Amino acid sequence: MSLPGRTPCIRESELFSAKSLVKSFDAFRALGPLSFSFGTEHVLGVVGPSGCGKSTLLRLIAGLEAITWGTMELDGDPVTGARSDIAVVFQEPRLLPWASVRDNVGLGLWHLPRAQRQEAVDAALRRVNLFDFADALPKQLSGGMAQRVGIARALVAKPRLLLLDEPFAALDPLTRVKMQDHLLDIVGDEVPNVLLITHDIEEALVLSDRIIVLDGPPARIVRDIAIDLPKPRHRTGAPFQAHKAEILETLFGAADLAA
Amino acid sequence: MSLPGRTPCIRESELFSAKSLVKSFDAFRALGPLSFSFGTEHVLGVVGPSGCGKSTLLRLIAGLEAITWGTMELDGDPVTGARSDIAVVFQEPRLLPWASVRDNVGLGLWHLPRAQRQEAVDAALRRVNLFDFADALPKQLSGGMAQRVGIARALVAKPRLLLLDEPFAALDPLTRVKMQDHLLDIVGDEVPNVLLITHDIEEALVLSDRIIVLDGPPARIVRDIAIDLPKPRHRTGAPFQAHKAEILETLFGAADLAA
Amino acid sequence: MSDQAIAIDKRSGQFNGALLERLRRLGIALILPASIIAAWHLTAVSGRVPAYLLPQPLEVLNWLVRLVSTGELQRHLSTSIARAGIGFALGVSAATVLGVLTGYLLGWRRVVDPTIHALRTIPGLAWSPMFILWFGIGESSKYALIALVTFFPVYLNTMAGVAGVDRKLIEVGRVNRLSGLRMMTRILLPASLPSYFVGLRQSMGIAWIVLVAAELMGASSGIGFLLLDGQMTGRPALVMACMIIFALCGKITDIAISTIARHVLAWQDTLHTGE
Amino acid sequence: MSDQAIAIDKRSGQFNGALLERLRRLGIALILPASIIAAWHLTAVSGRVPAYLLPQPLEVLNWLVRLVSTGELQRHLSTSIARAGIGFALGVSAATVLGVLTGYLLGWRRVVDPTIHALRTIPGLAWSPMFILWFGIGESSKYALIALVTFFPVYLNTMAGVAGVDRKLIEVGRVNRLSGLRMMTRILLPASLPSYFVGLRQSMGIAWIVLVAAELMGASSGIGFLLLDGQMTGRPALVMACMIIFALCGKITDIAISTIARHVLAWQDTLHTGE
Amino acid sequence: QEHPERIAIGYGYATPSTLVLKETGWLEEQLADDGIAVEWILTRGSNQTLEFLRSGSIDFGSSAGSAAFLGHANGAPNKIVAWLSRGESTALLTLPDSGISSVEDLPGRKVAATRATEPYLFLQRALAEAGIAESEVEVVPLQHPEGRQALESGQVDAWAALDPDFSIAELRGAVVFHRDQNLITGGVLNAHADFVARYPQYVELVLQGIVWATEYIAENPDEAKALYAEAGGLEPDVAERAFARNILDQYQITDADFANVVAAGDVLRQSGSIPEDADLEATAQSLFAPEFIDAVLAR
Ligand SMILES: Nc1ncnc2c1ncn2[C@@H]1O[C@H](COP(=O)(O)OP(=O)(O)OP(=O)(O)O)[C@@H](O)[C@H]1O
Ligand SMILES: Nc1ncnc2c1ncn2[C@@H]1O[C@H](COP(=O)(O)OP(=O)(O)OP(=O)(O)O)[C@@H](O)[C@H]1O
Ligand SMILES: [Mg+2]
Ligand SMILES: [Mg+2]
Repeated sequence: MSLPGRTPCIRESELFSAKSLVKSFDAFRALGPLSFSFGTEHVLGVVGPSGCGKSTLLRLIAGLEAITWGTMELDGDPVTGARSDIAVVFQEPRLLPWASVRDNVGLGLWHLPRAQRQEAVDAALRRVNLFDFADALPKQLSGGMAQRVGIARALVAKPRLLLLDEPFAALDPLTRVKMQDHLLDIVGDEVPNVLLITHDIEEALVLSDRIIVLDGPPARIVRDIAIDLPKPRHRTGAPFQAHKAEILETLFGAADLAA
Repeated sequence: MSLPGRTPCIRESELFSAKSLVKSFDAFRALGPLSFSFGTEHVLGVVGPSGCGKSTLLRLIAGLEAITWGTMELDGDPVTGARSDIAVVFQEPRLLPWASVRDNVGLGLWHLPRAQRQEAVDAALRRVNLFDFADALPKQLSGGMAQRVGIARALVAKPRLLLLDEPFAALDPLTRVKMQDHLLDIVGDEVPNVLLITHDIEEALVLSDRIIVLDGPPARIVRDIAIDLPKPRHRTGAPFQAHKAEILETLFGAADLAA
Repeated sequence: MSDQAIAIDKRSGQFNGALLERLRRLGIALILPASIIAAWHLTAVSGRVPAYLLPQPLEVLNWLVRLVSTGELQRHLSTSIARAGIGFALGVSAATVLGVLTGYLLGWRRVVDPTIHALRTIPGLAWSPMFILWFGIGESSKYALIALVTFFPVYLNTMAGVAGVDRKLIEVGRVNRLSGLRMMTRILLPASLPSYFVGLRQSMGIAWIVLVAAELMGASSGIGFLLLDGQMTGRPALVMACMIIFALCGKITDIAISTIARHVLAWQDTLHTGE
Repeated sequence: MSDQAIAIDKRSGQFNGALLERLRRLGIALILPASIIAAWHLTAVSGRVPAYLLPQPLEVLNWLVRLVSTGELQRHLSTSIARAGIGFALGVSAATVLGVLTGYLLGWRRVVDPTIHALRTIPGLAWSPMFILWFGIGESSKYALIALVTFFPVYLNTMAGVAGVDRKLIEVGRVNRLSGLRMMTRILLPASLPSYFVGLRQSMGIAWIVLVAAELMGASSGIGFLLLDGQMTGRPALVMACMIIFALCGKITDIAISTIARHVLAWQDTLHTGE
Repeated sequence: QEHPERIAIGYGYATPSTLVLKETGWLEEQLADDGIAVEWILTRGSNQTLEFLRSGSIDFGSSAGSAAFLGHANGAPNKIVAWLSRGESTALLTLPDSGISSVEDLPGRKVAATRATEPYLFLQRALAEAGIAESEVEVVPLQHPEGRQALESGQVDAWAALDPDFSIAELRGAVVFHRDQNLITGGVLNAHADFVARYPQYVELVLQGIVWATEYIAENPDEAKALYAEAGGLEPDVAERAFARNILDQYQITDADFANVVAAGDVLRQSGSIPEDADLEATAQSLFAPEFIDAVLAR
């Protein structure tokens, strides 16, 4: 289904690969058919217009939605449900309203002994600058604080694959830059692979090794760009700005097409 | 309480004015004491770090929170509850899960006859590019689509004062620009006054006639800048960039102070 | 559905599929009752329990057939359905209004709610002399007793449902200048509907149950009367037949309410929404 | 609270304030019962209703005093409390486990749930011969009957609560690899707690109510027995005294459960959270 | 020699001899040597006695004679081993100014009665005797106290009464308009058929106890009356009246009883409370076990 010239591709021996992946909600097709793979690069950026199917893709990879058609493999195994080595930051904070910030962050660490869990949670809370709010309830948090709790909950699990759905959208510029820096620190090391959905093209360019541009619904890949710039990247550099222009053009063009 | 050099101010005969405004949640002071006013400018931008008290300020103005201390007047009357000439876009979409997109948008138009309401809702849905989803339920929407429904719901009310809490955070660049343009179109005309909380400094600079920079908690005004540039504004212009640099410095400096 | 539509569905296999699925679910639902009846039958015919203690299922079936064929069941049922229905309607209406009021308005709650919770635990049987006194031995005392006891589950669930509505949604109502009745119908009631339906299902069940107590008060027909008669005259098979009638009636009304609930609550985003 | 702390509170006026507020609320809560009793008294002394039909409040009070001073009430109450308590504990435990299972697992729901809803509408009174048969006329049949009827409200509320948990939160659990018991305790149960407590409050009320039916089965003490006794021997004042005892007992247990609920549910973000 | 571990006896407020037997502890004394415990279980009315008998929860229990027949015809394992009380504990009552003076006045009127009890049967038999079909009167099924209340508050015109509500109503001004001792079966002592078959000598012992208790009552009438009043929660004048109606010492099961019970059974069969094909005579035969009380009295 993918047109020549646009470059979605399937590379063998990657972490994730999908063939003819389709997701429909009743009669409404939200995604696909989509064939692509990723995993040799550390950070895969995903950008695209609102409602094009980005979150649906992420939810499929996380094993939270049933596939309507096609196949999807992680590490060679078909995806059938949530996996222990994947962590997700949802588009909304999704905190458990009855649990304190500390308990929300420690939710996935039930396999650790208490002391170790406590330590990991505290470290994560310090990271997102919410250590003072460890005992607060979700209803006492601001929007950005709640989102940071969600980020801490995912990071603390030290997953093999981290799925991020616009994780920094509700953060102020300074916090955002700090979180981006932190992500760069851990990626490839603590967290080997990241899939990052974002609306901020510059953010995608600063963090990603490869960016796919989606359009839809149904979601399809309209551009697939390798970003081979050294990190940390400077936003003012010419190659950076060239990539940015390319993506913006694709997005605005694609959107015009859809309108 | 405000330090000289920083320039929060109270101007008489404004739409809104607050004196020694304080808001505490139990023992935790989230805001104030704050004395300031606004209303002679059309768009007041509010920026500040995550958790500093921006949403709290907006909720106070909207009459959704009880004042702990001080006074607050809108049009010369003390604020005691929600008012008919104020509309709010919350930080989360807050759609009624049982109502269709159409009914969510038309929620505040119960005083209009059916035909007129239908017309206004349809127009608003076209505006946010969701006319095709008029009969969808909130659970069938993507994050950005839900946020756009929230925006449509506020705009359709044609309020005297529009309170926006990071309204465009979940939108892709193109949609975002379209929405900003739309806001510029109606402001001062259909909607005389807007208070806009945003994390995007450029967005604040493109839209606002005045920007206050908050820090906290408790929220206090650390900078109050009149933006006297002609609209539409060009992001590349020197005065624009100068303002941007000023705000970023304030923010980063203030944050460092707080850290 | 027009014939044409059915034909199309059939061709695509969807119609058959849905029907099969329904039958499959019915079959699954019948596993448990069927095993209970089988166990009962085996115990009864084994002779280890004397017949005067445990009548055979066939004997009970016999009673059912007799009741139906003589038209007695129809007579008793129609009386009881009218009583349960009217009492339920009265109780539920009052409970809905009061539940919303006390759930939303703190003032009302503080005045009315404590007393209601005290009255709630007074046994229905204790009221009956008073109800005979106040409403006579006619139908009204039966309606009143059924209304009284069906009031509480709906009241409690409505109140808790309304009191538990997310503040965020109420604020949406406020900001859109909804108040009074409009706030109720647009925000509070829809938001508490899941809880409300639980109350309805419980009250409906209780309406059937309390028929027995109601029909102790001067009734000479009704399935509660029939059950009491079976008990007074020592006919366990008749009592069991009545129990089965109660179970079936309850099940039918429960299916009705929960089918409505499933459609009305289709907006919910839960794991098995619509199941 | 230590003496010192009280002293400090007093100085700041907060202690007095909280106490006054409590008394004020108590006063408000008593308005309605007080007016009912006043109306009752006026009707009774007016002489328009003969005393053997409507006893005077003072006569009822007299009974209460007599029951307490002879120690009879204490004896009856302690028996009944044990029965209601044990039956309630049994019924609620079973209902909680089954409710969570059927709420979360579609397979369980399809097998078990339909039958439970059919059984739900069989009157408790109809069971009693069978319960006497199975459990004898000792305490066990009373526990069993109370357990049976307290089962249903908790079951229904738990099931509906669990089935109504937002899919978004269940997904959070899945993504964090919670399953089985952990999914229940961390996600399903907390999320359905508001509904669960409604079920508990109802079941507790019903545990009191059904004491009457339970103590029909060969009991010679208990407040249900006392009420029946008053009714059989034509002593309306004693019946009313028993009704008041039922109301008070119910009220006390209801306050206990709802106080626990208020603390456990403090995380809720509703209009009057904590009220 | 084989003996039961315990003997469970149902007692009621309305039967003075069982009450006295329970209070005095005579039976316990007799059985102490054999190591047999006695369990006393309160039964509320005939139908509960039969229910407890059927489930084997009690070995003995008192009920109305007609109720014993009704239960037996429907398969209960009971035997009548003695008559506990005879006397006019049932009659038809009305208020003085109701205009009802005999059964003939009843058509078109409301009459309260408790279904499947002695007073109800009495009403049915009285109507039949007067040649009135049951459908000509409006029978309102109410529990005994509520029937009395309905009569007193004028919601029904007549009431088939049973003591002690009978006496209460009389003292408050209600009047008897129809009485007929021949249409009353009286109170009997039931024993479980299995118990009768296995432990005949203990049936005799219990009957001996009843006889002893009756003699005790005759010797201590005031004490017995006080006990009767206290157990039933009755005012002294009510207790006096109801107590006086009992004839306690005609235990033996007579041919007249047989005829009476069969006649009652006929009415029960017509109203559908027992199977249409029931053999009344055979049922009564299997129900009656007169030999024990005869043996006891012969001693
Ligand atoms: N549960 C659902 N039922 C029906 N339609 C759905 C459902 N979830 C998503 N959709 C539809 O699928 C499409 C893609 O949604 P998705 O959430 O993947 O978008 P997105 O790319 O994440 O958008 P955004 O940037 O606004 O979050 C949308 O048109 C949406 O309406
Ligand atoms: N209901 C509440 N109870 C207790 N504390 C609260 C409550 N609401 C807000 N706060 C606190 O008040 C402070 C300000 O919150 P507010 O929501 O105004 O922040 P904000 O500036 O909007 O942040 P963000 O940009 O992250 O949305 C935060 O520290 C928060 O913890
Ligand atoms: Mg999305
Ligand atoms: Mg905010």
